[in-house]
Amino acid sequence: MTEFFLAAAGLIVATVAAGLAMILRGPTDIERLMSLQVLGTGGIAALLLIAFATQVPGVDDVALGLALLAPFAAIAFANMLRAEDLVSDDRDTAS
Amino acid sequence: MTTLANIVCIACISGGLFFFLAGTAGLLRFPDALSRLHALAKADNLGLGLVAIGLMFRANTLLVAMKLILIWLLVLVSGSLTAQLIAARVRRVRK
Amino acid sequence: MIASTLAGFTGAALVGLGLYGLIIEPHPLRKLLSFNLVGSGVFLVFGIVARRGASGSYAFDPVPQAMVITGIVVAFAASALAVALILRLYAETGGVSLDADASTSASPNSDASG
Amino acid sequence: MSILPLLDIELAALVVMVAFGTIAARTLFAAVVSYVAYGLLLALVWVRLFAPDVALTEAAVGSGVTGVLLITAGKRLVPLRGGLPQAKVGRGLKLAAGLVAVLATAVLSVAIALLPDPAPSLAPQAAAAAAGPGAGLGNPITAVLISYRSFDTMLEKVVLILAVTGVWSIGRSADWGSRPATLGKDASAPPMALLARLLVPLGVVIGVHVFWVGADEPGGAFQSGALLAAMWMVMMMSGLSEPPRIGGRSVRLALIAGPAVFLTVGVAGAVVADGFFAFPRSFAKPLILFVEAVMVLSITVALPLLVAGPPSREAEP
Repeated sequence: MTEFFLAAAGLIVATVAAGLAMILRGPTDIERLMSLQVLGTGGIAALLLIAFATQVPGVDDVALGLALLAPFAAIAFANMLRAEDLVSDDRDTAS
Repeated sequence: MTTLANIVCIACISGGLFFFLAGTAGLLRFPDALSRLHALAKADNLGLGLVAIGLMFRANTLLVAMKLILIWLLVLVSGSLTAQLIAARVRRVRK
Repeated sequence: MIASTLAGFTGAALVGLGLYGLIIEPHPLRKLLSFNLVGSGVFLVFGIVARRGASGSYAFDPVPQAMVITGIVVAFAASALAVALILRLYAETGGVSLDADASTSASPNSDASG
Repeated sequence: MSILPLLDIELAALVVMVAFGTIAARTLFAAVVSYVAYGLLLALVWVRLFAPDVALTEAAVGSGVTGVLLITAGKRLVPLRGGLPQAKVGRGLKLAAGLVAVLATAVLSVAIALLPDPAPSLAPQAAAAAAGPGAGLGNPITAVLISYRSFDTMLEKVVLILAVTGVWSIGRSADWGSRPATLGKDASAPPMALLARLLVPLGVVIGVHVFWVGADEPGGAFQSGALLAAMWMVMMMSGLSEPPRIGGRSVRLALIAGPAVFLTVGVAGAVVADGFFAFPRSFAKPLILFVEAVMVLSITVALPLLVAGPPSREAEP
């Protein structure tokens, strides 16, 4: 069972990390925000799985903290998106 | 009884894994921002939810089980509302 | 023990990456980001010292671990101060570089003309 | 053959890749998003090092609040877009920088490989300390923070206060006493306000819970203060609240309350009992929790003030 949890955690991390390719690729900041959000959710899932497998105590509170912080960062970034016009990278680097 | 619980646990976590995979694949492959948002919601809601339900079978105390549910609810609420924020932003850009 | 040594090497790699970014990034906020990478790399190296110090009933040596927590908070305080300095520099000179030539060429006036 | 080493290698590789992404990203926004992702992955590594306390601090302060600080600063630098120092980085400098980086990594790696075995450890002393003045706390880290390094903990709070003082002093003299610039410029979106209204009450409960269990389990004053600070910043960013006027007496009082109470209690121990922070064991736990609770208040106020920045007259309506 422990091995299954660890394998599942590894797969989830690998999956959501693949989504991180969007941070570099874009094309716009909206995609970057989305890939961060899926990493946040996957990170919580992986954290819980690892904690249950390796018996680290008190990780449920860490996961609670992460669940609170994911929208915290998202609000800040979404705020940033409304503050300035959504620029695609091309305009940004051309300037 | 424990074997049954184990089987349900493994089934739930595998299901969660599937939704993380599907969500990230959609995020990377779907053509426009709103469809990507739709894919992202699958990973947020079902992926983490199934993992949390699966882990509840292994929770030692009721408190830990309640925290797992709370984590899921937090991600559910914040995920849907940040999706709303992002979608509103996407619509504005399109106009 | 392998896990902790691996994390130590990760920390070493992060210090290297951060140093590189710190030197070549022109944007001051991104320099700051790179600096934070160096910091977290150092914390990671320190963290494995804590993990290796596991003894008795503890899975880690609590003293370095407690210092890492302090370090993270102090690093944040330093970053906040640096951000405030950068923003004031921008408000005063219209640029964000300490290099005299660079800051004049980056001032809003010359920017509008060129 | 366990799967665990594979997971460790995967995490380590990902952390380094995302750190690289932070440096290679084309825009500031992408770099900061990478950095927040990096902090999250690093928190997973910390959990693997059996350091959930550090994991939570890293996720909250190291990645979350620092990310918001930098993205807010980026927003305030927006007029600069296009006016950035465009000094082209020459190939020679890149090569030299790369060399320095590789050298630093190599030296550190060698040092890590040569770490003494068995490792020196302060754990036994810490256990003794946990049985000493910091007694009554089951979490060894909290015990260390509160008693073994009591001065250091206090001085670290002083560092936060010094940073706040520094940030305030950087503002224009004419702006003294006004509010810092707002964090949520056009945050009138109904979903954001709803999110803040749902999130903040839950977050406060979780923050207090993390503080309460911190005595015996992972958690504690730093982590709790960081979570509560994040909740206050959520309110500021969604327009439900504004950064406070920096001249306000209550703000300043909340800032210094932590170290002040800490010192008072410590000195009282020297006067009443037989040494700094020496108290009867039955007294220890409630007293320490009281001091830590005030510390939480100070941290909760200090972090958002650091992010909000110096006072600015433009923030006045």
